[in-house]
Amino acid sequence: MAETTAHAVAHHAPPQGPIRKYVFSTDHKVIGIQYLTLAILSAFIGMALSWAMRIHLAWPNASIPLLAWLSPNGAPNGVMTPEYYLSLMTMHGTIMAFFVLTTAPFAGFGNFALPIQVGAADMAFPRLNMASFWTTFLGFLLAAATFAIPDGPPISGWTAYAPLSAVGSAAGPGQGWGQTLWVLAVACFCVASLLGALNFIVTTLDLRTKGMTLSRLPLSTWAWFIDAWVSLLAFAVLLPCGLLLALDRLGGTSFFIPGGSVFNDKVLPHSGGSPLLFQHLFWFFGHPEVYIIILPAFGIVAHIFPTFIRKPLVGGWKVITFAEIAVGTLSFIVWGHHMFVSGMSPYMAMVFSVPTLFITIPSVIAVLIWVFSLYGANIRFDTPMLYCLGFLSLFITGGIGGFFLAQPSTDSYLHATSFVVGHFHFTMGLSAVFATFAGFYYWFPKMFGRMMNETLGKIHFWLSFVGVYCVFMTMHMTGFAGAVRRYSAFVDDFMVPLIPIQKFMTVAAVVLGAAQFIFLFNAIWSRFKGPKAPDNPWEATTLEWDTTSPPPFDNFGGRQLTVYHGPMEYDGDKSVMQTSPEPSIAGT
Amino acid sequence: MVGKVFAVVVVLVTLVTAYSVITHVWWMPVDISVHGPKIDHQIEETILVAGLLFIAGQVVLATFVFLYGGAKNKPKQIPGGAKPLVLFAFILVGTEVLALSFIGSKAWGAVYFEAPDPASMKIDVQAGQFAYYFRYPGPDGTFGKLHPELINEGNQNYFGLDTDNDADAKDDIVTAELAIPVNKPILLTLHSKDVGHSFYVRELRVQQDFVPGLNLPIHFTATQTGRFEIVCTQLCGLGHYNMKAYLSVLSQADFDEWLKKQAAMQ
Amino acid sequence: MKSQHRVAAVAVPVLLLAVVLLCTVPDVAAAAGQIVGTVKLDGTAPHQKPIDMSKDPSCAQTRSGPASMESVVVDAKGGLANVVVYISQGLSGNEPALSQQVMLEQKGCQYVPHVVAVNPGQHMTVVNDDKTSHNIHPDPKPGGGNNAWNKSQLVGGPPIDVSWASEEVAIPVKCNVHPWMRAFIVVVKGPYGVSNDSGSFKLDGVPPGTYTVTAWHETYGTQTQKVTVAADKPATADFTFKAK
Amino acid sequence: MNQSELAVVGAHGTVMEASPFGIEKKKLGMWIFIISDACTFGSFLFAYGYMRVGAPVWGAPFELSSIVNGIVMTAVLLSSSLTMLTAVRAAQTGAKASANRWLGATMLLGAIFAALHLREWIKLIGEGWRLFSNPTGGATQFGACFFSITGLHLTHVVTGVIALAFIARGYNQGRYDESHVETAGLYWHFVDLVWMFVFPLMYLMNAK
Repeated sequence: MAETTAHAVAHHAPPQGPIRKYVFSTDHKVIGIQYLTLAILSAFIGMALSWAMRIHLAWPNASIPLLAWLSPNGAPNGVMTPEYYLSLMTMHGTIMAFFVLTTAPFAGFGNFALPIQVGAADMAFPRLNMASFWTTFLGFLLAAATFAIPDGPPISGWTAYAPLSAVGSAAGPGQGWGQTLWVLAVACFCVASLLGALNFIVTTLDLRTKGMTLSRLPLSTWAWFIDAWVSLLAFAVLLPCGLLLALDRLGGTSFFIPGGSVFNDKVLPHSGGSPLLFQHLFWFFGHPEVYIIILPAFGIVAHIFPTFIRKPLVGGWKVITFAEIAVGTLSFIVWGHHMFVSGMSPYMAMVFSVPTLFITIPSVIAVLIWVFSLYGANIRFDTPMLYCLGFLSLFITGGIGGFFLAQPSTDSYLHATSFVVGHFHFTMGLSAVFATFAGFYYWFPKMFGRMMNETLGKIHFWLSFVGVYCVFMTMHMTGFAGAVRRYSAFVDDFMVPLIPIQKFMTVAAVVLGAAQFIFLFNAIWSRFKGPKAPDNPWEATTLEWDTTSPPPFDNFGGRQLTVYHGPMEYDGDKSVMQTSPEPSIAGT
Repeated sequence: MVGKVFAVVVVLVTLVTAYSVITHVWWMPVDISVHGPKIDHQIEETILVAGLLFIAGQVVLATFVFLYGGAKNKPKQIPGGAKPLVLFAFILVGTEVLALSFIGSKAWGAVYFEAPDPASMKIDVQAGQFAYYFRYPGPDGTFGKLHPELINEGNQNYFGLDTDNDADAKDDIVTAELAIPVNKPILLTLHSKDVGHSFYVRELRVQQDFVPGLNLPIHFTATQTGRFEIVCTQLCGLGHYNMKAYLSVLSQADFDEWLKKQAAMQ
Repeated sequence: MKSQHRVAAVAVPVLLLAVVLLCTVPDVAAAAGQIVGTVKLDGTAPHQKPIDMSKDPSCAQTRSGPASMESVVVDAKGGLANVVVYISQGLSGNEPALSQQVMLEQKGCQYVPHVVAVNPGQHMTVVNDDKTSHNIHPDPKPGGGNNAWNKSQLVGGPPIDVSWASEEVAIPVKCNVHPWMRAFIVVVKGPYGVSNDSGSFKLDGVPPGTYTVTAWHETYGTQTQKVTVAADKPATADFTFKAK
Repeated sequence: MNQSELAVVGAHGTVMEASPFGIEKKKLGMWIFIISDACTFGSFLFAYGYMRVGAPVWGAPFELSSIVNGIVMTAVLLSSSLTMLTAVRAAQTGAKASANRWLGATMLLGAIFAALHLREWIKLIGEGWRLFSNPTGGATQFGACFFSITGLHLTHVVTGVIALAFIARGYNQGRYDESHVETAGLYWHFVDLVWMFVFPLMYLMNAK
């Protein structure tokens, strides 16, 4: 055993040289920041794509200059063709769902904060950790590469329903090499997520410092821990789903392609496959995926809340955590609500509808905990807290839409309308993004040792908050009018009258997007010019605030840490560090 | 200060939203099917239930932020702690949810659990990139067999009918527009020749996917004459946005007239 | 000053060369003969079903009168249109590709013309005159040297310029947005002609000699005959297809 | 040194909170991997079941000889689990030499299993089975399911053999200790367990 410890210490010695320090680093803090950088890059790419799409929807003949350069084939003179619209839509979904929403709040902040919060020097398997980031990055490159090939990215949406995604270029441009690259990209992302989840679970269970019992874990750590389990099981199903799709595309198998499929008057040499099998496999991952995205958001908000309301959450760590566990568990038995109108047995629809409705109960509990924790609080409105409050409002709104889509009868009218688009942008999209912003403003001082600018932060918040409602609440409304999603132009008689409101959405979306550049500027400027940050700027109590900003390579400079309290020792302006032996003031 | 602004903004947003939903600024088109009112009623029901939660949630959030923003007094917890909140969630939301699923299942059952009227008129619908085609069985009342290898759209053989050798297929009437007699139960069989598509008619409150390899039945009865749009709601490729057909609900007489004309054009 | 000399030194021979080339081209044309003829259909053409375009109302805006299938188009006197006549044997094989642009229009949700002939490497332009967007989807035989492609053309979108690498009779073209749309692209070497509505066609610039001439029709297949072309007067080659 | 001690001494020699299951991190990591890998195999088998139930005619390929071959493979893999077990025991009692011998035996059996399996593959391919075709005229999915699922399992076996080779080498040179051997054993037993599902589902259920 002696030699293993020695060995472990040896490969934990601070690395030398910029490459080992900042590029191929095994330091969880660096890896976390790498993940966040990738997520921000992806977010701006995805945002640019959404701008292009929105402009095209409102002004179909508008020429978008950069587009002509990006793809002279897909957008002659900068006016995008229908297939290129779908390509952009597919990549918007893929990049946002995988490389932003799954990456930032979980892999990004999780990597940076989880080991410090449990008092560990690093993740359980640092080299595995590095591998998972670079596998994610490889996936990102593969996805980005689809823009470079002549046919452009796939046009089958981020859900890549078979057989559209399975039969190759017969189904349309982008379905050849584009779709193949896409499948490989997703496969890489699966592997990376599995390795990451494994690392998170082991770290949380085995690397907690003395006194950091499970009941004293910070709530963010709890959420990441639960989330790791969900992604461990979900991505382990997306991977085979992708492999089978790849086999259908490259190996000539017929898992998802039925017999007698006719493209261009030619019958394909396939038989016996089932498109529904694909949908089942995909949504078995796909629905937990939205909780993989939102659970870390829960955790970040639950973690930041007590610091800025200066009191523990109602019900302590237990209620909120058990709510998260319930959400995570239920998320595995509700996937069928994506398939109400897809030819699944109507009785199954009822079976899936009930748990879907019941999953609102733990969600409502979480929301009630946050809202009623505000009662009798001393709320401090620093930017992180503003974003938490924004998250609450968005999440409540988004959750409400769920009631309509969870019932087959109402879903049969609203399914595939812009109501759905509005709904998921509120619940998993922007709720998670707001939580990510909260986390970013909150941990930035710890990451870079400098404070971000409060004024810019607040301007960024107000524009984003109002912008989100203008864009996505309006989508709920057009959804009631039956506006169909994933249309690259509105040619149907009943859609044409909706074009003015589409124009409003587009303008709002452009403003919303522009506001994000304030954030970008704030982040970059503060990184180098911001005022020096103290070790504990928010007067928080968890371990990451119990070390220097930024923390040393081994997080605590070799200090022996012992934890005496839970994470929510707040009482007004007083607060007690988890590591301080003083008596508890909030009884956690 | 910030807290008060936040509270005001949240309340404003809530009011605007509530207003536009209640006054139906953008709303569902008139309902022309027999089962439709059940679905509409369910949507109204849900708006009531969910709407109350929405307003309550946002307003309580706004109030607390308004009251306790920047307060300096010693923090206190809500009396009773978490128990009442959890109970509230379980009892109130639980009952709402149960109510919705039970009433909802009635509406759903009315569409999908009831067997189609045996007297209903059978029409075969085929979706393909990027158009719908409809097939009426013709005088003999039976559909001809489908031969995918015979599909030749340039020669107008969309279904792959073997009209030379198949007597049943000879009198099948293939149309690009779905015409149905009003107040007559209709039974559609949906099948796709290539990828997934969907059959969505807002006015009928009907949406059903086409799944390649499956023949999916959907039945309804239209109660008003008129011309409505059938649009595709399942992403099917570059022409998805342009994949549509017209549904014309005609009086029985007009329908017979129309069918005769179509038969002549075969 | 010096630089101008250099320019001149380059320009003069280039100009001379150009002049020489220009003179030689018409020579060839002058020496070349012609093949003319008509294509007839013996028997009654199959019923050409009318096309229901109600799917896309904007199709009607750019067309006059109803549309029908074009698999067999004959006039009152039995003249068969849309037949491609080309030289299948007897050419030197190194004729340069014709330079003029061939046009394929999308008009009233049908292709005009229904059958296009081009040389390998000859440029053809696809334009959209309709108030709706189309996708052009040529589907050549795999491995035949021509690549399949599939591209949308928006209302008022820029023309698409294409050329085909190797000979192929015939490449079917379709529009998936309007599935009834169908055209054929015939890629052949040397002179070619396409029969018009009265069934008559003309092959220009055929050097004197004896050739095997092939006529191809989408429904009735091919026919061939030997033709001897003299420089002075046009040779005739008539074809008659039997209706099935 | 035993598990609980392992658990409380972290990479830095700092005092740690005991792991709730007293499982040392490498081993816990392997357990987690096994859970997710089980889901992956599960989905493949689910797809196989879905395909098979949906197919009107299936067309089973295996004569007795193949079944016998399968049984032999099963026996080989099972006994390899046994040798692995002995290797771990030996390693835990510090009997390096015998641990190495048993590891060698395990690798050998793994290799034999792979060889037998490849023979089966070659036989099927010779009979005209492909990912996309079925010489008996039944559903084409048998080839697809058989080659993909057993292929996945075979990859696991081969990876396992290679991993064992590395572990054994490191163990010899003292870079690795008995805990590494034990973790590798965990993986090996899992691969064996998966075969216990694959064999009846892919072989026995497809006997003529």
